[in-house]
Amino acid sequence: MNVVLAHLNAYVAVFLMVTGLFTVVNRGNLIKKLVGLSIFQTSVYLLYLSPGKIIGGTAPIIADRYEIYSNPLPHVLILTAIVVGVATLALGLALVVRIQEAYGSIEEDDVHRQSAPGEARQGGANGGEAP
Amino acid sequence: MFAAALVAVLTGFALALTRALLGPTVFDRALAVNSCGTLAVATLALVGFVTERPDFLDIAILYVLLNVVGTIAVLRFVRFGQLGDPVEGERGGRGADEPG
Amino acid sequence: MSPDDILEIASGACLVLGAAFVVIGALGLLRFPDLFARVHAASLIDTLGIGFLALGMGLHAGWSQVSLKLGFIVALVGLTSPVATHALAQAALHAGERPVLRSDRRDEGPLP
Amino acid sequence: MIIANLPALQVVVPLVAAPLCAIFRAGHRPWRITLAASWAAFACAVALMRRVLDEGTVSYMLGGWEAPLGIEYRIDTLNAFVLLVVTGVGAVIVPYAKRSVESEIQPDRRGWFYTMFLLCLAGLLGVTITGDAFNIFVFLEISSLSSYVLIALGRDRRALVASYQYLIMGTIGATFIVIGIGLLWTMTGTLNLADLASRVRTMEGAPSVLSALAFLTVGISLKLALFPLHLWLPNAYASAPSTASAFLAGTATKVAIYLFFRFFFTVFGGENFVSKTPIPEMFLVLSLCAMFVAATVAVFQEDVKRMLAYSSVAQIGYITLGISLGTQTALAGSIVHLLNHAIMKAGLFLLVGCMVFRVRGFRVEDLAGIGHRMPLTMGAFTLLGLSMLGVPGTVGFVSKWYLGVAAADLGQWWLVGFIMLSSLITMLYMGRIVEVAYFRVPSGAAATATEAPAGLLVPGLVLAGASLWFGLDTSFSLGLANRAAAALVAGVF
Amino acid sequence: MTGVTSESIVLFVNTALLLLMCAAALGVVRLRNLFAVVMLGGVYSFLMASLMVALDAVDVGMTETAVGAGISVVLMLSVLGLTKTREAAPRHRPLVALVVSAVVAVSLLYASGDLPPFGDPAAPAHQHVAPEYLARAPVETGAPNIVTAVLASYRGYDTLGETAVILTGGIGVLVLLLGARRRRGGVRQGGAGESPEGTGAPMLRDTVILRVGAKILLPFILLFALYVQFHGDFGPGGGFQAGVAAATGVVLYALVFGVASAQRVAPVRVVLVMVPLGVLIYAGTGLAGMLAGGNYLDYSVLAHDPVHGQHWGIFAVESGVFVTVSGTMLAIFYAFAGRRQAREEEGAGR
Repeated sequence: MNVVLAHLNAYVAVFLMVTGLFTVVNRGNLIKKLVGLSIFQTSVYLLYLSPGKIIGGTAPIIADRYEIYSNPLPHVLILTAIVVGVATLALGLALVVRIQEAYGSIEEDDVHRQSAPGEARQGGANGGEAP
Repeated sequence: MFAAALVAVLTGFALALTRALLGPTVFDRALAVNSCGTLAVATLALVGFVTERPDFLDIAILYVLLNVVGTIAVLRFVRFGQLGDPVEGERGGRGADEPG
Repeated sequence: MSPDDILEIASGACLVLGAAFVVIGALGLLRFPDLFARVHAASLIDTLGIGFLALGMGLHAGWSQVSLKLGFIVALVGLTSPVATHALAQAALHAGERPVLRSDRRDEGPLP
Repeated sequence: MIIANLPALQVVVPLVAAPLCAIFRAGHRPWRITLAASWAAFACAVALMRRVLDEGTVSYMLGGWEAPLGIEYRIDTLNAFVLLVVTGVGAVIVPYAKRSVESEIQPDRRGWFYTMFLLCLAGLLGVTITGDAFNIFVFLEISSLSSYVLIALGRDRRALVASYQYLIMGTIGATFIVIGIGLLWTMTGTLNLADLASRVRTMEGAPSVLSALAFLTVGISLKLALFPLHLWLPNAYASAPSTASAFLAGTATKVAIYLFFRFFFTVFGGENFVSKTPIPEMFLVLSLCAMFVAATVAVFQEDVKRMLAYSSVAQIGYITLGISLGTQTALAGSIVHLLNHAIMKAGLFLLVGCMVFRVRGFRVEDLAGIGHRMPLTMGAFTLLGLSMLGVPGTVGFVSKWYLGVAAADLGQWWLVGFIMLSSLITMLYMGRIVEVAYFRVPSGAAATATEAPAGLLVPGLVLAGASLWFGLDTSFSLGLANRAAAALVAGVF
Repeated sequence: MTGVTSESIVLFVNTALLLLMCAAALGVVRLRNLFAVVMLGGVYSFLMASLMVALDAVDVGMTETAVGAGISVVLMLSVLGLTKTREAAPRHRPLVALVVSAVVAVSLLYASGDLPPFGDPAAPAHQHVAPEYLARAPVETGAPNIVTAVLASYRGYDTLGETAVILTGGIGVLVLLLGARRRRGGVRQGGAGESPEGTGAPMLRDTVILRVGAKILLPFILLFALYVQFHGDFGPGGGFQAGVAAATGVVLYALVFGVASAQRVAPVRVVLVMVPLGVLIYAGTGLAGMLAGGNYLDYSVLAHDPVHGQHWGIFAVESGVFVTVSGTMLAIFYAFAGRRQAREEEGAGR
């Protein structure tokens, strides 16, 4: 097995991670940011699961016919990570819906433009939220 | 043979994915994605056979069952632009709503 | 040749056939000129492709829970995919997509 | 039975109370459940601390499975101290929450608000008490997700944006932490912190371990709002409901700092880490930046809560400064400052909440003359401000003194100068509020304001009193901090 | 099929799926039609699921399937229905993003040279802890599926935390989307957005095939969810996957017959109780172990025979997970799908 193939999973995980992170930082659309965040999170699944695989092994469900099993621990961890990812995504989407309702846009620039004036002088004389 | 079939299915997957990426219309993408779904089922099943643990077909079945819901959601979205109950047509639609 | 061997050969043949349909369908999906032609190609995958593949796997597995599950999968895919693609084509037509006809092609030809 | 299972109860009590709040959502029941749970958690923390002082490190196997297989709770002095701080702040804030939540949160959301509060508490406690690396991540996410919600319930629509920003930054941070933990697991096969510590130390200098350290550092820094990664914090704390601001400001970043202590010193081994990576130097620079830049930004804030939030970033700089110095004295200073900052920031946010309750404005000008109308509130505020400055007699003095002594021990006298200089900036922004409150003529709502109801006022007074108490009687704060710091430097867990 | 070819096939599948995933991810990032992004995200997700199965992580594959095929698509589309489907052209200069990404990539690539090669049985991660699970779990818990045993028993506390995370996310969504009815009419103004074509159009229920299909399919999905739940000790599956599947079944009903009809089948009030109830079941099982004289979440003391106790404990906590997960997924769907109506009512109230 050559070097690239031996570490291909790690390289792809890095690629996905970078793709996701780039999207989160660079894109202005709030939904797109969440999508990027999801990709970023899924890349971690690869990072955990790939080292758990043993060539010639099989899924860690014990049966008489098999002797070598892949590592079950990362499976357990990633199950948890997936759940966390779903919860985060759902919460993020709910926030996006509320932001759309409050600002009429889900583009970061629009939202910040509306927030910027009167940022520091909220409440008091200016009388609360008044765009 | 399973290996050959797997290679073919993955090739098909690559082709369908290309169509999904190229578009051009959203319908082309939806169609290609639907095919990708079918091919994913085939992949899941064949991987089970190749690794000699075909009892993992459960995953493929779950996939098929849930993919239906995803597909219907996509259809609904294409037709109505949202997934909730229609709001404006509420009163008009109510009558037809009741018998179920 | 024992019955087992025959089953194996039949299974292999079905798999190859299914694989062929899948590739052909996917090629069509990629190469055909418009959505409505592509729908045809896609349906090849959903019906014949997956059908023969499942048949091949089922013949290999023999009568067991596995083949039952395979049958279930084929039935579901066979039921839902046509509905989905049909609705999709309808929606596309509704949205103003039109099939590319040969006459269109001729008109289109000289254009850059 | 209760004594034996104390470590589990510490987290399980709020964790069970949270869904109960969600089921019994009507009326005052959620608040009562929350009050009971938070006080029970505080009692657990006190009892645990006594056990730790008596027996040394307490280990508890969840599910009865021995350590590397199962998840272990492992409590030493440092843990127990942080648990005490977190539950203490929680216990003080819940009585305050009743009136505050009634005035800020819609009735049909209140039950859920308390659910989120309890989950946040449980998450923070779970992170602090656990001896398992992945368990840290799980409970960190509980606390993070719930704090996103708590913040989003804030006063206006900007709370939503702040919460979204925090969600993005927080998730990136948490994912970095997971990556770090994953790399460590790949190289060692274990997730238990004590087990990890013994294995990681044999492989110093391995690229994967260094990379894991880097990811953990960045991830935790995002969570604790270390200087250049602090952008989410001011918006979040400024727009959250008063109760949430006070609780998060008092606890959330402290727990992240605890993670620094745990990973840097216990897992990677202090000496190893201090001598062989550029992290201490980096931390030194970033801490100084935080102390000066964030404090200077705070001076120019109009919004009182934003000012306090920037001040948080600056104060965190002191704590990380101690980490970067890495000696026992410096760490003890850091740990005391952790206590100091928890008390005073929670207290300041609570007291600002009291003023806002009456004045209905968040700007510094809105507080004009309030010192005469709400003397107790403003008096406590001033006291806490003095503690932040580090005036002798307050707990802030103890921590700054120790940090200064540590710097002097290392021969870095210029650092002592910097610490004193940054206190001057603190004086600028705290002084501005105090000046406005006492020496301006009351106007608008402030002219007719009276002291806030006792339920709101007393918790703030208690915290102000605590800062005085711990400043005068240093046996608790310093004694424990020294013990914890000694264990950290020795790398014992 | 001999071992050697099987190995090379696994390698091939692994490589192919990885490359396809890269392509899908690039597509997801590049496309600006968010509807297309959601669909491609689906492709990405089932590539990931297939890859997980190829990496022997069948339980994880099943979870990714359950999440990616049904619920994520539904959630994303609900949100698109409430916002808009077109992403504005990026106006930022990518410098910051590039620097951040580059730093992360370099530090991970630096580490990757050190990592054990793919599939190496001698890797350190396979020497410690994991072999003990494989050897002891079937004996001590009686569950052949090691992942279930570790998930529900050895690391059961993580799973309690995971259930609490779901609770947090679910209630967070509810707080944000359900509770706002009688408040802040002011926020609505600019938020109405584009009205989707044909909100008054007939529902999907008018499509006969779909209606019949949904009616046939729903019991199958629920039945299969139960199978996944109870078969979790022996095959891939468990409370989470089953919970998501069951919730998706009800979502199917809602999509075809309307959310209002679905809420007659699974009333909101019941769903709202299910969300916290599951966590209580889970945590209560732990307390039961404590009352029986063991440590928290120790199931061995729940029955005379430790293996029996483990069996009961795993069963109880998996049911807790099922209750919370199915409740939460449904609650989240209701919250998103009912949002438009909630706002409409809010508007009518003023």
